[in-house]
Amino acid sequence: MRQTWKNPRSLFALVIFVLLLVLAPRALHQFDRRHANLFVVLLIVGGAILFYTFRAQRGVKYFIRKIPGIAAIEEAVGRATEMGRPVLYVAGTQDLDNVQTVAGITILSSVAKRIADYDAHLEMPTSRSLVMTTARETVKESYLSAGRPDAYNEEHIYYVTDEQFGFVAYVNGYMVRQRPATCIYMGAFFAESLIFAETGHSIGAVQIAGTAMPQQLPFFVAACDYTLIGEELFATSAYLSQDPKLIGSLRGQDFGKAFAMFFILLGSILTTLAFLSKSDALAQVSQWVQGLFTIKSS
Amino acid sequence: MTLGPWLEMWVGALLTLMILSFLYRDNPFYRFAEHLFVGVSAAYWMVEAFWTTLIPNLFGKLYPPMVAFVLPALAKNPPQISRIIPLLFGVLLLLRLVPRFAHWSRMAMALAIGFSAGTNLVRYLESDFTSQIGQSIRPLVVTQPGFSLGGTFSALVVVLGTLSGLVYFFFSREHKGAFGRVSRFGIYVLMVSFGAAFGYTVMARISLLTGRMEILGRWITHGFQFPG
Amino acid sequence: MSPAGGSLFDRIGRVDRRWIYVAIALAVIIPLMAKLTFPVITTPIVQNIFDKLDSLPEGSRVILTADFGPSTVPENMPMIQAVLRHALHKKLKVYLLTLWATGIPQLDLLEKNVLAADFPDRVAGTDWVNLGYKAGNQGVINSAFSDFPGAFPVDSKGHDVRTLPIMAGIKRLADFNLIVGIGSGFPGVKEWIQFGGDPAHVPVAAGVTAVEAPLLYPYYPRQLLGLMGGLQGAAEYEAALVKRYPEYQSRSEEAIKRMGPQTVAHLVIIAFIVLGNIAFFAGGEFKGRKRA
Amino acid sequence: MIRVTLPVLITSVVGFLLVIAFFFRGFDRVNSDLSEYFNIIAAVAFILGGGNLLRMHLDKVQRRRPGWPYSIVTVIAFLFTLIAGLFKVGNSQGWTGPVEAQGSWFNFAYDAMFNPLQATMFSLLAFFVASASYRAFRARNVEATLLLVAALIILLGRTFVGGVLTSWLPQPLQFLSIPNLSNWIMSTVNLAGARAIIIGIGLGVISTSLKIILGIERSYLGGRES
Repeated sequence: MRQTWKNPRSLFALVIFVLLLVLAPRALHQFDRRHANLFVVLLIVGGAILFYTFRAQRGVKYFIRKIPGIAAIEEAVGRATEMGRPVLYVAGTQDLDNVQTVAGITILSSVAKRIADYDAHLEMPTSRSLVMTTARETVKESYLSAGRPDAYNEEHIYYVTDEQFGFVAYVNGYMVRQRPATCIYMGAFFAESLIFAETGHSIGAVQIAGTAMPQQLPFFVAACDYTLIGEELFATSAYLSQDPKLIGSLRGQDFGKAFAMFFILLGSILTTLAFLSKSDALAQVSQWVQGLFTIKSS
Repeated sequence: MTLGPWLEMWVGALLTLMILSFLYRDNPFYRFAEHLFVGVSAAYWMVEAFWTTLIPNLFGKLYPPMVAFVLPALAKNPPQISRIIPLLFGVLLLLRLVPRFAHWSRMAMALAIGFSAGTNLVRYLESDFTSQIGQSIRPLVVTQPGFSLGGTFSALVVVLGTLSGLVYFFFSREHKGAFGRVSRFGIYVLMVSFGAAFGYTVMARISLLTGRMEILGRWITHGFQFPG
Repeated sequence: MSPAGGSLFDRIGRVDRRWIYVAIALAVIIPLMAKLTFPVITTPIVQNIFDKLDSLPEGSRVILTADFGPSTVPENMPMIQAVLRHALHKKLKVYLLTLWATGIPQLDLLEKNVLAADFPDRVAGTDWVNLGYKAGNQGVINSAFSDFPGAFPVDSKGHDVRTLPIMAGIKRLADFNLIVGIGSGFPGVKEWIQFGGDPAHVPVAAGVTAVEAPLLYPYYPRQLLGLMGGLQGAAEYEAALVKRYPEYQSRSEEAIKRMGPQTVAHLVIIAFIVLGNIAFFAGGEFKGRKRA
Repeated sequence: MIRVTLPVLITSVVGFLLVIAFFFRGFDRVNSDLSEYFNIIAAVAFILGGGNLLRMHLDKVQRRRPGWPYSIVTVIAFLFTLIAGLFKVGNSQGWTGPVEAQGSWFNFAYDAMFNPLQATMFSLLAFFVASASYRAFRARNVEATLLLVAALIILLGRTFVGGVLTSWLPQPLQFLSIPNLSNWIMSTVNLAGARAIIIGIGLGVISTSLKIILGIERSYLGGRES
């Protein structure tokens, strides 16, 4: 019966049940009507995300398109092996509480497997000590599953400093001295993105980057050979890890995007028609659709 | 100029030069300044959090007489016993520093994450999803007051650009055929917005350098007039 | 890697980066010393903020936030100074606060450089108040949303806010007429829209560093009534202010003055991009890459 | 129980209450109290950060790790600023004055050290952006070309020069002038791209938050899942 306790879903059901029991009677007539439209959107979009997540966890397989960057990573690792130079991996400069860092580590686990297969050399400085610990665990497991536990050396995964520019100075120095053949940046980056990308470019390394920090994407896109843009980072980590939780919710998010696209298109066409035809009925319908997505003031 | 500000100006200018020396190459002066920065900034955040949040919002509410020596204005307020809860969670968080009890800090983390998840869920739903859909619904034909070709074209670009950008972020379908072409257009739209972001970032960085150079200029013109 | 020597273009492509650093430093220093300035024209997205402040009736309540630290002072400070001058000129009630611990010294600078210097007749606690800093990022906005005096029990001088005349009648965020967020990242304008403006139905205007600006455009105009982006945005607001109220000309042209070096530096960067690409296409790098 | 179940329970209850507080009237108190708790935990987190930093650097000094003398600099700077701030050393108004009052030691630490150091760190980026522009931004393919052209138009359009360069355009073609083009890019193409990104990331946040509140996603607790 211990299992029941640990099962998040039954635990959650209990929480919801108790809360509803306490809150429902007084809450029903206190529902804030201004937020009724948001509530409906939440039910539809949130419901879809949960639906697909649960289905995936029960073993339903969902398709995820192959992201070109994945092939590029394999190629780049091969190139490093041929040249006999290291592969540099940076999982962003943020801590583990950032989902992008988690995605970076997830991607690392399959990259490390490839590196172990090819017998290439992996170098991974980190800017947070927790990221180092997790990365060591992850890479060790990858080497094990590739059948090369002997090749694993944890000293190549190490913590440098929390301070942004201190870390940048170290990584830059490493790149210029050791000239890695391949540089992979996956995670959350700030201003350092441009410094890494430029230094990597100047030493002629093949560079593959992925981040969901929109402000930093231009530097990666312009200076790297391949860049995973925004959500592609998470999709790649889902694709590579095949974790049903990630794949299911990605599918649910796609539903959300389809929902958004449908109503943007429908609403725009309706308002345009109403505008052109000057018909009152159409105008009312289009206003109603628009009203669904407008925040109502008191 | 009196001694205090004069000293501040000199220390500030020398530290500025130490950081700028990084442009030539990494060197001990830069590393000294960098490590100084790490120490000062960590303590700075800690001190300000203590005096501006913990004292008035935690202790000043939990038991006002306790903070009477710094905030006499609050001393007569009634104590709020419920503040014992955040105090408890705060102590739990600090247990992270004691390896044996480190896992207790998860309770405080859990509260913080629950707060972020609960508020983010509804705020992102409202501002970044629903409202964004609402703002995208616009007539595709623009008159001002006669038919405007430019306005219509812009309205089309916004709606089609947003839609194709969303198509690019679609993962559960192969990007082939018509779908693939739309997604191709989507990536072009994204590239132009990255170009805009790039231009703006360049602007921002230059502005910061200009500000710094002004300060150095003031040091060169005023710093050598010794206080007397 | 192309061999040493090579064509002229190869050599251009491999120039030591330190020469580039020198060029950019000179591009900023020389116009700064020459005090080069250019005229600034206010665009609608900035003019909207000016018009909104200008149209608010006397005594309206305006939250002005300094969510930035020393690193972005050159961009953010001129914005917040111009807005503060404008608000005080229009006799609006101004509530200064910050979600950044490094914003505290910026508020102190505002007290010194704008409030004490230009508006010595205005009374702290009646016409304006400095509510200082609170830790908690978006959590601060969220607690102010339903209990404003609870989130800010004392002002920066340690006065109980419930005794201040300026706080009379303020219970929640919705009691304000305008939020002007001046920020440079997280927490900042986006959080003021999400946690403040949208749920409380208070209009939000913003001034942000240029890095932040492009991503805030989707909130304009419904969720964000106007946006000052970077130094240029600040200069545009200053231009609008000086045009309507010429008495501030000598005090409020900080950003306009910095746009001189800014313009020259932009041209130098553009030249770099163009030159770099010429070297790329004409030199060996492009051909070398194609082979790979 | 303590390691997994209790934290997941706290997270779920807190998250759930805040969602309820948004959709139903009469939960203002819950909303503001929980926010206050969060703010206080955030403030304590700064103390935790300082503690971690001190421990790490002291450890580095003790074990004579490479670069340990610099760690001494960090420790001294940290302790100086901390003591100056917590005891309001040199504060002319005594305990009741603001900690950063003019003339206090803490104010010196900010004005002379923190302020110039942080500002200069960021101004370094101007140099890096210049060298990256020169050496890394190549029109390698259609995507990179679009990015570069948009960037060039914005860079020119946001200054006075852009207007001068295209002032020769006749009135009917003035919409092609560089400042107009740059404003147009910002408010149409950039808007569309940014909106697609915002909606996408928004959905990601919604889905992660939902999974956290429901206890499905627990990787924030660190380590492997049971």
